[in-house]
Amino acid sequence: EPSDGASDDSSSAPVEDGAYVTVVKATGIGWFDRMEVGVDEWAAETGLDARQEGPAEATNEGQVSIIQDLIAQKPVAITVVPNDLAGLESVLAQAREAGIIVVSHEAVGIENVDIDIEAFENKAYGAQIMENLGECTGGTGQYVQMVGRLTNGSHSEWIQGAYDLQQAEFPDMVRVEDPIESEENEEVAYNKAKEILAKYPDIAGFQGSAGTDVVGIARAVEEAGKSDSVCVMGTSIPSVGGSYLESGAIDKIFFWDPALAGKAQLAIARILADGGTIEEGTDLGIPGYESLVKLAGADNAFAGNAGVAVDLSNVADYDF
Amino acid sequence: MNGTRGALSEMNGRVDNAFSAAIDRIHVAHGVGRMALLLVVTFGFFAVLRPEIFLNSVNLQNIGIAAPEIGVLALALMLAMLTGGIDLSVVSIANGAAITVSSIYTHFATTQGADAAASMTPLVLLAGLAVGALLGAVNGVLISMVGITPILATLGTMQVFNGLALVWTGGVTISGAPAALRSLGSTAVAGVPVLALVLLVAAALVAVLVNRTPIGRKVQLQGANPVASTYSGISKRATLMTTYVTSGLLAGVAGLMFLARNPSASADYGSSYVLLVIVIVVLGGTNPNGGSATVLGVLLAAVTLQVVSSGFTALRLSAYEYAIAQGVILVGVMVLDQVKFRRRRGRRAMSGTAAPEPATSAPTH
Amino acid sequence: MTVTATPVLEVRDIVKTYGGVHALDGVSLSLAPGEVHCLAGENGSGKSTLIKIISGVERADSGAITIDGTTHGHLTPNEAIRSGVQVIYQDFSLFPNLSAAENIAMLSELAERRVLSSRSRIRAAAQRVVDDLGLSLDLDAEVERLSVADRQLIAICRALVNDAKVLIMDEPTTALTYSEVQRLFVIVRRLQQRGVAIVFVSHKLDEVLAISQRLTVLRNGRVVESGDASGYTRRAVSKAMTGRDVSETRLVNDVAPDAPQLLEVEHLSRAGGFDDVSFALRAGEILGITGLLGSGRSEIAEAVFGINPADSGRILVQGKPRRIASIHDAVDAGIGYVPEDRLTQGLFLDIPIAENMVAASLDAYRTRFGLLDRRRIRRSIADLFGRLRIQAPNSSAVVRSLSGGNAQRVVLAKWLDRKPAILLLNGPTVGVDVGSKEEIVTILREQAAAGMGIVVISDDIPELVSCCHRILIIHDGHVVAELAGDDIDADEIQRRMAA
Amino acid sequence: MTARLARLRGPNNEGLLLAVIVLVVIAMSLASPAFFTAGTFFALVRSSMVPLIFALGVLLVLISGGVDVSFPAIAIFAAYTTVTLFMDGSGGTALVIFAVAMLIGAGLGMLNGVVIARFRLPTLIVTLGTQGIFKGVLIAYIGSAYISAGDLPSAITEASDRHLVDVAGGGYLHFLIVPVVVIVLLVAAMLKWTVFGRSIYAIGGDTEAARRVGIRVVRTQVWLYMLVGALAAFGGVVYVILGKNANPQSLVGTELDIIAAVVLGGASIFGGRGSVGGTVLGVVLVQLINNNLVLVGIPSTWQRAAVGVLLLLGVSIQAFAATRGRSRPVAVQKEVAA
Ligand SMILES: Nc1ncnc2c1ncn2[C@@H]1O[C@H](COP(=O)(O)OP(=O)(O)OP(=O)(O)O)[C@@H](O)[C@H]1O
Ligand SMILES: Nc1ncnc2c1ncn2[C@@H]1O[C@H](COP(=O)(O)OP(=O)(O)OP(=O)(O)O)[C@@H](O)[C@H]1O
Ligand SMILES: [Mg+2]
Ligand SMILES: [Mg+2]
Repeated sequence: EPSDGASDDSSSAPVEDGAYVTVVKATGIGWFDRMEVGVDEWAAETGLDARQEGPAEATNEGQVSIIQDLIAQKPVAITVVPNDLAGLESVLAQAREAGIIVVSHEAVGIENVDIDIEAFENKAYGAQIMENLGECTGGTGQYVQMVGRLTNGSHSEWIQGAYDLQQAEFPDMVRVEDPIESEENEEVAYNKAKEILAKYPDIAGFQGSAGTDVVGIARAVEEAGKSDSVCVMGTSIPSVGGSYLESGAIDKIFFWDPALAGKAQLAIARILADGGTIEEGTDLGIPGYESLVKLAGADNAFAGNAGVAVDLSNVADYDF
Repeated sequence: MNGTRGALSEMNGRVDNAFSAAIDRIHVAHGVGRMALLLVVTFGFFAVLRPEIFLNSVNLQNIGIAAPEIGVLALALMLAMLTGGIDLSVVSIANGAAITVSSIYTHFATTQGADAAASMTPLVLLAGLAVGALLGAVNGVLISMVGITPILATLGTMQVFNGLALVWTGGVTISGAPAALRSLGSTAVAGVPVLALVLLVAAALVAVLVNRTPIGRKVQLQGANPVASTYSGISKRATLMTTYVTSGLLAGVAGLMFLARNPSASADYGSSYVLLVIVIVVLGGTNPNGGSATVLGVLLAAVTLQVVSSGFTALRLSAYEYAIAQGVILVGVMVLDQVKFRRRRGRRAMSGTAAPEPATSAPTH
Repeated sequence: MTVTATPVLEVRDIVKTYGGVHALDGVSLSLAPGEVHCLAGENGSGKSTLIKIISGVERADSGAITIDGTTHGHLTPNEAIRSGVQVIYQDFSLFPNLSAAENIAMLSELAERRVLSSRSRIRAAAQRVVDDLGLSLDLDAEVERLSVADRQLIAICRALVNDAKVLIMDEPTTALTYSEVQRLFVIVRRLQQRGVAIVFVSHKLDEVLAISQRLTVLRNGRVVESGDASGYTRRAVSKAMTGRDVSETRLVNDVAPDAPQLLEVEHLSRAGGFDDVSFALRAGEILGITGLLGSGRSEIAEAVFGINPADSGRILVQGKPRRIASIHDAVDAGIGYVPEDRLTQGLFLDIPIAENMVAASLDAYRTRFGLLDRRRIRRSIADLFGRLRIQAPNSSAVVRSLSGGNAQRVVLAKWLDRKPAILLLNGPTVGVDVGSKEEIVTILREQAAAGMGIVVISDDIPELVSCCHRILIIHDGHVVAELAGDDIDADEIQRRMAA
Repeated sequence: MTARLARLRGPNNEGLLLAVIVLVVIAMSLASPAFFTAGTFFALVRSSMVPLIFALGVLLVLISGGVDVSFPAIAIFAAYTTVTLFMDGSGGTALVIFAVAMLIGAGLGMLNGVVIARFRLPTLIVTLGTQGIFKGVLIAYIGSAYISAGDLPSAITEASDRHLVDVAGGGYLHFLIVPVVVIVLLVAAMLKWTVFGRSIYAIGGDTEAARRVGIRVVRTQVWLYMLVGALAAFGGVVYVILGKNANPQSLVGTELDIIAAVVLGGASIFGGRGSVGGTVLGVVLVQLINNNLVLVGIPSTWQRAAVGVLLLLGVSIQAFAATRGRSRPVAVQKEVAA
């Protein structure tokens, strides 16, 4: 590796200002607003300077430039939820060279981080969704999977996990289309769901990945008067999918609390900052992250058990 | 009321004298002066507020690393705007080039091994640039031969190129780039990042092309008044093709810069650059109706926005506050500028009725 | 006419500066009802500027305008129109994207402060004026698709659509030929009877003297003379305008008998344009082509220059048959063309004079390294700038700020710098003042003497007479006569054209 | 003969566009039996409603000689702000909500208009700036929370479920189609039969000439942009009603597609030309393409490319026709120098 201009004169870098910064995919989105709640709580609890930042649109270049700027501020740690794993490697490497601790989330397989923390193992999570979807459809019928973006890593892992499970346990179910892209846009999800309903009148199930997918799908299903015959499940949060759980158009939503995930990242960063280490079984003292499991394949990835499944019965317990 | 208007117009008259005189002396588009000023002001502003962060060499270098790719894209768009057109596909083309290089390289690396691949580096990079030029040529054909309005043609190709990239990569971000390229992204000569030097070289070449070569001048004339340039024997086809191929080539260079900064390529990188680059080019003093543009102005604009962006992070302001600032700067600069040149403008508004768009009087878009 | 009657329009001490230029420098003028008042002056003397100030389009730096007793420091276009001022602008100021009818009637619709606009009403209003003028115009055609002449007629119609107290005509006849002008004059006289005061600007001095009662001459933004028109002759007016004697006498230096054929046009035809046109042009020769509006004279030039290639026939340049399918081909073949529509087709208005001058010859300045040889460019610009006596602060001023005559010289310069073997000029002195006209004609003579072949398409007969070796007369698409030597005579041409 | 063809093609190639649409429909019907159904038709109508309203705004600006990219920002700003105002169940009938939103929209539009007209700035640039400002202010200072069906003002959720026609199998015609159609007709009428409408064409044709015939350019433009702002806001509320949610992140980013649809509809980005009829067709074509790719079985990875290709095809046909029609410069030159 040729000498990095940045590190040459890191001597002139400012004394660290003790900050912990969480860089999210994008600001102004319900999901990450919730994560910010966690970040702020954590700051309050620990009395440390923690804050959240993110680009206006969920783009790789946006995150790169923020992290690049942060390096100059030399915070203690940067925790990041990448839009594009590979796309962040270089800048994260620079951050670590500059002596900044880097923790990531939703980024299994990313290299230049100290620790990657997952709410759960992605494939298992996808499988869990398919378990429920299979039950709901009675293990038979056509179904379709939707992703926010075809370029979204975790989304593809979820649907892959789900698909594998379906192949293994619900041989009578058929995925009638390749995963469909909703462009993270509810209106698009709605229109594509409508097309599916027209093309496959006796479709039995939908799996959504982006938080708004299931909502768009649910609207289409509801309008088609098929709320009962079609099972709609996938990732979303109560504040977004709730009303359709009540109407019955959505059967079950799956998620993990972004606030807790935010806290978990920071907690790990702090442990590392204090010279500690993360191993199998580490307890972060955060619900769902009491006993971390090391993920196979990657040497820096750990998962909690923070996945939640919510249906009509328990939707009331969540206020986000 | 008439009185006030009279007085006002008199004052305006005097202001006008001063200005038009100045303008006649340096008829360089006024993008340069105002941008230089704005750059100094913003820089000073942040330097005073958060010196320890902002003036920190790391931060300054970051600006020098982040600005170039945007700068080169801006140059690409500037050329299109110079002809009175626009090129919305620059980012897609850049990604196309990046993906080409990355895939070819990784292919060799896996088949012939890393060393063989490394030795192929020059060819691989050329392939990337070639793809850039080729995609640019597609725009050129659609615009100059099929006769589609640039905004539509490039909006379409933007989607097509992006879509094809998606098909090619299957949506996953592909990793891997020639080591030589990667090292470029992280080396600095005398504290100046190599990428910044690349931008400067590209800018210089574009400046020469536009101002010092016959075809460059023709491109300008084409933008200033298409009818008159046809009547002067200037071939519309030649100028437009040159413009969009060059623009594609520059986009290709930007694509290589993407890779240099980070050895991975995806169909979706830089989607937020499309509008940003338009803002930069116009701030840089390019006339959206074509006919005039200054490379230096565009460079300054690119750097200025980068300064503001990292300044805002230094001040811990949000991305949306930056978006607001960007809008305010754009509108503010245009308005100030217009207040100064108002009277001249008013006058300029006497021209041939039949004049085609770029030549018509008061520009309203 | 009663000059003593209370003036309907009075302007006092109008000053207007553009940048350094004093466009108007304390101009005063008064206009009595029912008089035709002619504004004369060289290009750039300030006529149009004065008019724009009266019509509220531009603001005077100082001075006052009194219309019907009410004095305004500054008018908006609205106020001017409402107080009865109607203008035919030199640049027409029409809407290229609207129908002729709407262009004509829009003004009255606005003046009547209407909310709804009715096609039929507009059509009717427009038709009325057109019939009044005895014109045949396609009222539904988009103006963009009409000829310059038609546009000028529409501009005239628009000014007549709602009855004005003051009618200002800024070079209303530049694109018109004899017959249309005569018809316009009939209208003008009729309006005069109705007591409308008329300001008439034209560089065609015969017209000026024929129609006006009073005459005011501007020079460099100042009134140099004002008086009863009957007291003036062509000579006197041009002298007043230019401050010198302007000769319009026929002067042609004879062509060497062995001069090579530069251009041979054989049996050229284009459907709807012209039919079986043949002529030849020798080095050093100036060939005039004239004819009535729509006779097809411009179309012939356009075919030769590749704008609208001919359907059949041959074009030989310097003896070699050339396929001219586009302007590019024509220019390559060594043909230059000074178009009729200067502003749109000839000039890059917002670009410096210097860059306009080399626009057609950039490739000639390529150095070994493919770059432009800027020293050589600067030299040729300086040379042309001087040779064509272009009046402008310097060669980096934008063309838009030039007056008609000087703008036309820039177009000429553009082609002279390219040094084509053949130069076609379509209405080269349209809207150009007598002084400049003489100088431009002189330049053409010089070029011819230097061996260039020149074709002048024009309906300014005195001009043709003064410089052409031969004159072709076109009548609906055919060459009906070719005059040469002593047969060339204004009245003769007049007669043949009408025939 | 050619004259008749020209008439068929329409002043802005509307006829041609119609032909293209018919072709696409035929192609899609062949590709998928499920395509040619009432359901698809109603879905098309529904998905065209919001883009159509936006397109009208874009059309007006294009005709006046500008290019507006701020309308989605205005739309979501106005709609979202209004929703938050009426969220706490504090009354607010659908009418009131529309009115308030359109007032806000007009306000933002006025901002655009004043800057553009008084200072004579290029619309594209000004709106590029204001767009960032509007969206920034909305999310930084007004709210970024996703408001789901449950929390929307009751007036809106009720409106969401009001259909004119319901067909078995899920097709339906939303009642908002009525006001949408009315607005389309009103705008068409305004452009054709009001002096204001004609003034917009005039300004787009030649601004200076417009001043000279006494059009109050500044005033007209300010009114125009207020109108466009109000239209955008209306579209925003319709979007919220149809989508049954208010998401400040939505809409922004769709501007280029809408502009493309309008230009496809024959409007000239150089100003002075464009028709409501063409715009409707343009929007329909784009929606037709966007919303039936899955149905006709285009693999999802290919869909982005497909949209682009079809757009280019549509425009190419337009361009070819145009080269034989008016917009061909040489043709113009010929006339000019006749
Ligand atoms: N040629 C010009 N030069 C400089 N400024 C001009 C010119 N024309 C118009 N303006 C400015 O733009 C404003 C708009 O003029 P215009 O008459 O076109 O619109 P308007 O609505 O009639 O204006 P108002 O409402 O003040 O009468 C004018 O008031 C003036 O301030
Ligand atoms: N928009 C402008 N900017 C700068 N200077 C101008 C402008 N318009 C006119 N001028 C200058 O004002 C002077 C008067 O111009 P004007 O058009 O009134 O002359 P004119 O008498 O109408 O000439 P012509 O007979 O060619 O029409 C000229 O010197 C011209 O260069
Ligand atoms: Mg004049
Ligand atoms: Mg006014």
